[in-house]
Amino acid sequence: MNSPDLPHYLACAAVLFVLGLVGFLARRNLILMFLSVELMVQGVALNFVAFARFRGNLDGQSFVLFMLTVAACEAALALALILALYRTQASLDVSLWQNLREDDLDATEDDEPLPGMMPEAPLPSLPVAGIAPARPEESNRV
Amino acid sequence: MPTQEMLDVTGFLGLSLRAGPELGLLALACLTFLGGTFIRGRLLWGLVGVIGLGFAAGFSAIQSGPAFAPTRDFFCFDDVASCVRLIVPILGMLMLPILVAEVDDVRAADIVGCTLCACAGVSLTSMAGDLVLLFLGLEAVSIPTYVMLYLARHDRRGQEATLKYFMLSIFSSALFLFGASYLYGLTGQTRLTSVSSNGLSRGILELLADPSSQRFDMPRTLAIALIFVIAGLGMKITAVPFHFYAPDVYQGTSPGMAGFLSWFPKAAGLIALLRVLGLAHGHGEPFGGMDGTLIWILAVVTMTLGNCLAIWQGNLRRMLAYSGVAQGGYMLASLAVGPATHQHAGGVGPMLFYLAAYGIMSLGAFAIIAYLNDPEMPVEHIDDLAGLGSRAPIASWSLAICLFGMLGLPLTVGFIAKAQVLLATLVSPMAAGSSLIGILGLLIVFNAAVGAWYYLGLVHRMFLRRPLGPQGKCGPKVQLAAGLVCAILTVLLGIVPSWLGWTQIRQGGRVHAIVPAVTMVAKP
Amino acid sequence: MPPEPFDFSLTTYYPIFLFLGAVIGFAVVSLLLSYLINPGRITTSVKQMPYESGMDPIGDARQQFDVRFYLIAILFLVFDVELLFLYPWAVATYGEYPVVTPSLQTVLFWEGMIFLATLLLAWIVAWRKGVFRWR
Amino acid sequence: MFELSSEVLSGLALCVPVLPLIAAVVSAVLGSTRPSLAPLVASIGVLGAFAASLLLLLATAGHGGAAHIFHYGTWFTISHHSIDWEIRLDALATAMVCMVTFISFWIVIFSQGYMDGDLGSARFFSLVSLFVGAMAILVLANSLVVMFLGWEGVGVCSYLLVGFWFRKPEAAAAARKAFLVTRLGDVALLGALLLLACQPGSRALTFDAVFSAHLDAGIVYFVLLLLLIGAVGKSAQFPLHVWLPDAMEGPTPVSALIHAATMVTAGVYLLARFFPGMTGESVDLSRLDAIASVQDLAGGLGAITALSAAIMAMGQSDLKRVLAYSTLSQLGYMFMVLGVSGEPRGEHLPQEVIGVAAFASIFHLLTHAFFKALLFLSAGSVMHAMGHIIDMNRFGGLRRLMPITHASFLVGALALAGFPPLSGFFSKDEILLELWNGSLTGGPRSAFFAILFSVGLITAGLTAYYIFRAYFKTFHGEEKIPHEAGHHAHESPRSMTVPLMVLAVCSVVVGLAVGPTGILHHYLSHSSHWHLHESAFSVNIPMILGVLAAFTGVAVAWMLHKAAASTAKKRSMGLFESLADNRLYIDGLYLATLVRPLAALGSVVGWLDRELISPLIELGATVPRMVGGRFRSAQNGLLQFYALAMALGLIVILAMFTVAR
Repeated sequence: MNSPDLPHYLACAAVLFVLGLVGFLARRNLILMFLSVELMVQGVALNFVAFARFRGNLDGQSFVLFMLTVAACEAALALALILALYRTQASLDVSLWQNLREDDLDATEDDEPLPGMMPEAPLPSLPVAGIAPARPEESNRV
Repeated sequence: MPTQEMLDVTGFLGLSLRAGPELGLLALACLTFLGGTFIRGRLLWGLVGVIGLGFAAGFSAIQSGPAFAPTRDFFCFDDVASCVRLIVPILGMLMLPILVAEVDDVRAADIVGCTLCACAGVSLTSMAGDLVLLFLGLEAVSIPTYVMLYLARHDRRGQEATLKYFMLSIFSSALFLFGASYLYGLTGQTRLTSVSSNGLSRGILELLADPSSQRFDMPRTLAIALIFVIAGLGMKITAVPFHFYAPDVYQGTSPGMAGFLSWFPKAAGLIALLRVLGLAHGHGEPFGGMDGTLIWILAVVTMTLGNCLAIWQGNLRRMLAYSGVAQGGYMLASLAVGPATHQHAGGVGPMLFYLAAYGIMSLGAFAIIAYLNDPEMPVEHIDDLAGLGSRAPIASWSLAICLFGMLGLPLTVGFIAKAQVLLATLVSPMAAGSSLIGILGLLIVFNAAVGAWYYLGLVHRMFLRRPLGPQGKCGPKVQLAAGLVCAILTVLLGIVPSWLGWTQIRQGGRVHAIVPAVTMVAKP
Repeated sequence: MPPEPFDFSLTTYYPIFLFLGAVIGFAVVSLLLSYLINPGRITTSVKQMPYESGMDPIGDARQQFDVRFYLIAILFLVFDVELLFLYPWAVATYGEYPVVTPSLQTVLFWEGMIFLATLLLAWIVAWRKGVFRWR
Repeated sequence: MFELSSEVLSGLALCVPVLPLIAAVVSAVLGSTRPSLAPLVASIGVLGAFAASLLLLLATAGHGGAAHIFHYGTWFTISHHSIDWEIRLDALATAMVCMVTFISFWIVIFSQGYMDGDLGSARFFSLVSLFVGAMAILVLANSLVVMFLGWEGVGVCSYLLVGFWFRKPEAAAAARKAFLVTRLGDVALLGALLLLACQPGSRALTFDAVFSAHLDAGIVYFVLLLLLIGAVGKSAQFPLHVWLPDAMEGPTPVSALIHAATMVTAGVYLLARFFPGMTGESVDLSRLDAIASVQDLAGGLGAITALSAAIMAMGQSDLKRVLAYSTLSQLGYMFMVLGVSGEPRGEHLPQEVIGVAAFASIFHLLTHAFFKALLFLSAGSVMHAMGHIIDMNRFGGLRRLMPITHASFLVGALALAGFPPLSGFFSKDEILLELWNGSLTGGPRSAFFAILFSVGLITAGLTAYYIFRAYFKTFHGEEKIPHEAGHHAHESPRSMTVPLMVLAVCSVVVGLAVGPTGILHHYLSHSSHWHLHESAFSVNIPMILGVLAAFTGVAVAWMLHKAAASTAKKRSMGLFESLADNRLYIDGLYLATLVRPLAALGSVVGWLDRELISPLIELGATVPRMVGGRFRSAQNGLLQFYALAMALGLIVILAMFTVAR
């Protein structure tokens, strides 16, 4: 019972697949969405390899080879596409792309904006050495 | 694991020759990509593509014949394949001019290459006797499609369309792969014939399950695997609920590209579905042991919702997208009838006929819309077509004929297609669930009536309304020509549908005109 | 065909797990220590600043890469993955125990060459499209 | 008469539908550049079709026997049964197609004058040719599917021609209504076809295959019921009659051609083929019973339509609407006689009885086509002269102004009223005779037939009344011309009067020539499944009663007209008080006996239209819209929502097929 059994591999693959699926549905960053799909595909690859070992033939292995190649092509396309989209929208938020919909529906508003959408406060500049920094009322203790 | 007899030299070369049209198309696509970086020109590359597809069609036509029996090989040269391999290059030849006329000289070669690649992909899918080839064929359709979507239109809307198609396509492709991995695991091979027929021996089951506790329920696992595969393919077929991208993407992309989407991915998905479900051959257990209920449900939901949503649409391409969803539903309905048996011809032949007919009509409609689309004043809303009848009579009549065809009016090829699907559901009841299939026929009739609503509404706008505003200029004549050819084919094949297939003489010397329908009659 | 008995058990990875444990342990311990001996949790904007040895920090700590690197990355990705095919091809055709007959070896050799030629073609396309130009 | 080889016959038969279709295409293409050529092309095409069908008629008149079936190619295949492009040439089809092409030709000629100067007249002629082609396909088809093609084709042409002046909102609305209401019937017809296609015996879907198939009596009943609904829709019988009066918004030649002479009779034609045909070769009582129960329905609906439409026609002031209701009423006549079912009668087999009834309806169909087309064209001629004013209150006394139109309208009116020896007399007599004979058998249905007969008799009287009322109002009395007429107010041009004269001569002659001489009877006895027995023409009771009814109707119309004229005089002169009293008396009678029932019936029919048929059509549109509207909000443009929906769909399917099993 030391070595993992086929069901272990399948379970692991299924976990990967579901993680990827949830990631695809939940993440709003385009790149992370794409990576989630890659995660799903890797889960499938694990399935194939595990089955191939279990079956004792190479069909599954060769399927994985083709799958990885196709995934690489898709990755290349995804990067290129996301780059182009970023140039247009200056953001990777997927919910910005919802202009194509039934014509009398309202746009869906964000419940919470993505981090990075808010402008950050500029950094303070350090005082000259030897002078105690002014400690105004902002000393908020957490 | 390849068998030893396949791995000899002559067999290998023979196989390459048999897959010649597809290999040739792929090679030509490579050359086009390369050549496009040296020489630019829409005319040149468009011609190269059309000629290449013409050769492919000719090659396929020579190859098709009684010598091609169903095999259990990697490549499966059977009737389905020879039918699809003839239709695809022909529709590709109609598609290319529409697409090429939409892009500038710089992108022409790329879009031609991508189209060739996608055509080869659909053909390869139809020949797939193996999950690997099936997957590669599907991806050979998908990946060029992503590129083409971006090439055809890259303003904000085009980008959104590309993003949606891309993301959901790779998502569904992952679903497909998950199912495929389990199919492989259950049968121990990636050959399709074994996947769907009798590869499920008890021995495998015992091996797979833990000896101490039965943790796996084999048919249930198989059902899960098939459902994942169907879901993955459902996105390409635009089966509800996997259809959501379609209206958005059609609306966002250019008309010609929408025409491409309406047929090529859908054809690939449907053909892959009939391959995976083992419907292509009149033997083995259809639907992998499940009855056709799932396909039945998908078909009903798809055609009903597609039609009901199409009624609401104001945007022309959106409306046609939903109409395409509904048409996909009719084809699924045909698949739900099941494979041919010794008694009846089954639903696969009618499905292939419908597929070809829908391709012609849909390409025709989108060709005309592409022709009417003026970049300055795009034809977006259905009211933009008002009063077209007097402004552009040829275009409007071509469009009207294609719409009549999709509606299924007599004397168009759409009527024959719909009649075949309908009669397949009514005449050839399956052993199980025959009443279900009969109900399916009635639902098709009702849906066709709902379809009349929006198709005739469009025709009404074209001929019986005055134009609402200033009218844009018409586009390149080649798109009009493509649309006109499609319209003529729609009528011609409606009168002489036997031209769509090839006439074959079968048992008893009876001549069967509707090829796909008959060739699927079971072989002993 | 019975499966090859792989020596595949987790014991082989035992040193890696040791190493992993050490790394995680160090990280946890140091974070915990700093939390415990932290005198008063006073946060000021200055304290929140990235530490640059007493200098004013310049720019963001997150460095954005030039877009051109991405293009190169894409290109690398595509060509790199093709190696996936070359390795099985080489092993199957010319390995210690080739699985094909000698007559087929020739065919497979030329097939490999076609594959490489296709790659070359893709490379020329990329070159002609100006992907390698650093603009 | 003479022999033609089978090849020649086959070629001629092909010419009948194909020439008009070619003419339609050519005139449509020419229309954009040379609109003046379109009428010429159309008339040549239709004339060619007529010549071909006349040759066919003459060539097949001599020898009877089985129908000729000409094969031109295969259309498509339904599981080993091919649907072929075939023409089935039997006596009935030949006679019918001859009539259709003949009348179409003269109507095309008439239209050249009538549509002169109308924009889009090329479209008009193209559509009329298309209609003739489609009608020929309907009549000649051997396969039911091809017949359905023609059936739909004439429906589409009717839609397009009713809505020909689509800028007029009434015309567009009428076209839509006609299309939608007849669609209900078409769906039923399609259902009948599908039902037949599902039966192994009749899967080939040709007339012969269907008639000789061993069908279950239940199947026979449902098929005929669906066919009846289809025929009711097409032939505008109660309760699907609502579209026909509105369809008068189309150009008058269209009303004459489609909505009087040809298309609306397609339903009668279909039933006249099917009722005798479905009896089969041997006497099968359960099957005959099934047929008879559908026939009862046909007769009942026909009687309701015949009577109610005649009553409606009496109150109309719109000349074309009078004629439209008259068409409904006459079609009701044909349906009524189709209801004569095969109860064994004397030495005659049931098949023979049904055959004779079908013969009577077809005879009336043929003669009606001539005189109703004539009436419509005369009305069109009046309209043309009066500047498209059709309200009879606004013109009158036109008999001197338009002598030819007057004469032809009079001939048409006499024929319609059934005056001997005009054509309507013989055919109406045939119908009344069949109903009379049916009521005399003493079988379980004789009371029903007696009611039908009396309805027929009353309707005959009413018919004579309303058509002569229209005639007197239009052509007699003081000359009155609306100001819209302008310089048009004179007799119509030659191209319009010649067709009137030709049709008038036909209306006089056709009945006399083919009825009492037995020519038509003899000829049609060759059409398959009709089993006509020879009968000689004789004077009989229903004939006398019918003529009496007609005279009464005309006399009442004359008296009322005189009375109306005298009241007008009284108002101006202050004389003839007794006549005025008399008039008031008649008015009261009219009010009590006719206007009140008419209003009641009108409100019932209006209620049916409003509450049943329109909502049905509305429902067909509303439900899909509602379903679509429910699911629309899912299409919100969010990529991840779509993915979520896909995943949820997947999970639901998985649950359905794994957990729930």
